[in-house]
Amino acid sequence: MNLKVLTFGIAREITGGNAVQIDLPDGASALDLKRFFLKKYPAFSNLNYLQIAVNQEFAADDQPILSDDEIALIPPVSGG
Amino acid sequence: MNLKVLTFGIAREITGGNAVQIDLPDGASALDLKRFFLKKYPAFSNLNYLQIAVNQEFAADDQPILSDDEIALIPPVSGG
Amino acid sequence: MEKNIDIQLLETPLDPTCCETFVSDPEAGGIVVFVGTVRRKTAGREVVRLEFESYQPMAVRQMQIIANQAVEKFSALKISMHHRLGNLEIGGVAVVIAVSTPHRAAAFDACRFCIDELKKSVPIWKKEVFADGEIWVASHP
Amino acid sequence: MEKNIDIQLLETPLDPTCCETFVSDPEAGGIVVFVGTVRRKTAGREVVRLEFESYQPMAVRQMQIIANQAVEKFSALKISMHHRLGNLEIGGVAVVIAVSTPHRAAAFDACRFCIDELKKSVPIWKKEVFADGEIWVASHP
Repeated sequence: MNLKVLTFGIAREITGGNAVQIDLPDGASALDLKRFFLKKYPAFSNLNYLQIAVNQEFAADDQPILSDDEIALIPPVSGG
Repeated sequence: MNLKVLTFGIAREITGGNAVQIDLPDGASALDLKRFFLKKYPAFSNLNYLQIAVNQEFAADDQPILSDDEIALIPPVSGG
Repeated sequence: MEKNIDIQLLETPLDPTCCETFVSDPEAGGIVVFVGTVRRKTAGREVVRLEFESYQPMAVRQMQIIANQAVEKFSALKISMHHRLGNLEIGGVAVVIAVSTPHRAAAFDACRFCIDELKKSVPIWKKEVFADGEIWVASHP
Repeated sequence: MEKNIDIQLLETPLDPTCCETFVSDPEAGGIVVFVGTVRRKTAGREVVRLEFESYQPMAVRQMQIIANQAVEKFSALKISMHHRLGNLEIGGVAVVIAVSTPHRAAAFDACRFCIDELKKSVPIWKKEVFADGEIWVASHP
């Protein structure tokens, strides 16, 4: 399935845009998505963490990704 | 010695004025002063506490009172 | 009074913004402000108004001592403590305490220390007036 | 959004008074306000400015979740959380959190809970810009 993944902060700078189009096998999980990014952009491995948000909520590793989900990469947050 | 004792809050209401003139033996302590008021105005015994301030500071029981000190009765405080 | 400490007893309405502005500082990472307001009810009784009085020079001295302790204990940068005197209606502001510190945790601790100590040792007295009576708060067991 | 909760992400300067006014309540005995400001230095380096960005709809949702938890855990009456976005100079206000509760201890606890949780789980990112470089705060070990 083809997915649009929103990126913010340092994740935006690492991927070079506000969003990335990627291809993942159907039935992929949040962890699969994270691994895809860690492999494609090794700079992500240097971060304190990388989380996946699905439909504006933090996703557990085993959460399945559906093609019409709103997906975002959440690098370490630093509000306040 | 003759002393003017400032009173506030419920102490003012118990003594019936912003200040009371009293006579204490020379060499009296803060505790003597407190005992004088507890005896003269039994209503003070019902309070949570009664403290004596000498020259705008809380006085220990054994602090001697001098005739030109600024003396005040401090009933339980309740600011804030 | 130290330049980084602002203590006031006021007969007029308190303005939290004054306290916040006083404690602003380029080294501050956090400001915590406590605003004490007059609640409609205490122990189930409807409050009509509060009346505050103080032993003014001693109250200012005690507040100053507390602020100095907070600077010492919590490395506070600036502290502003304003307390209202006179009559206050429901919702009125009785006290404002603002503290700035380089890091936020200390600002919470210092502000809480100041209001807790103020309530323990500053010669200010509050009378609660109800429709059917009045009490000097905290005076009796 | 619940009537007693006010969450805003703003591109314009924050006004702590707005948050205080929102949380005022006749049942409130205490209001605690946290104001997070931009410090001149972090780890000894001079900050030129901060740049904030967020994943807005999720940030609002997360702030809402935190506020709901604070209402639940600390019986908070009203909560207002405003976070700034865009560029901020030294002394600028990055975040304001105001909480009202019937008694003061809970207001301190609830306000501290909100800012601590905001820093942990709200998708907002801060870049510190120095004269000689920039970093995304907290991104790397």
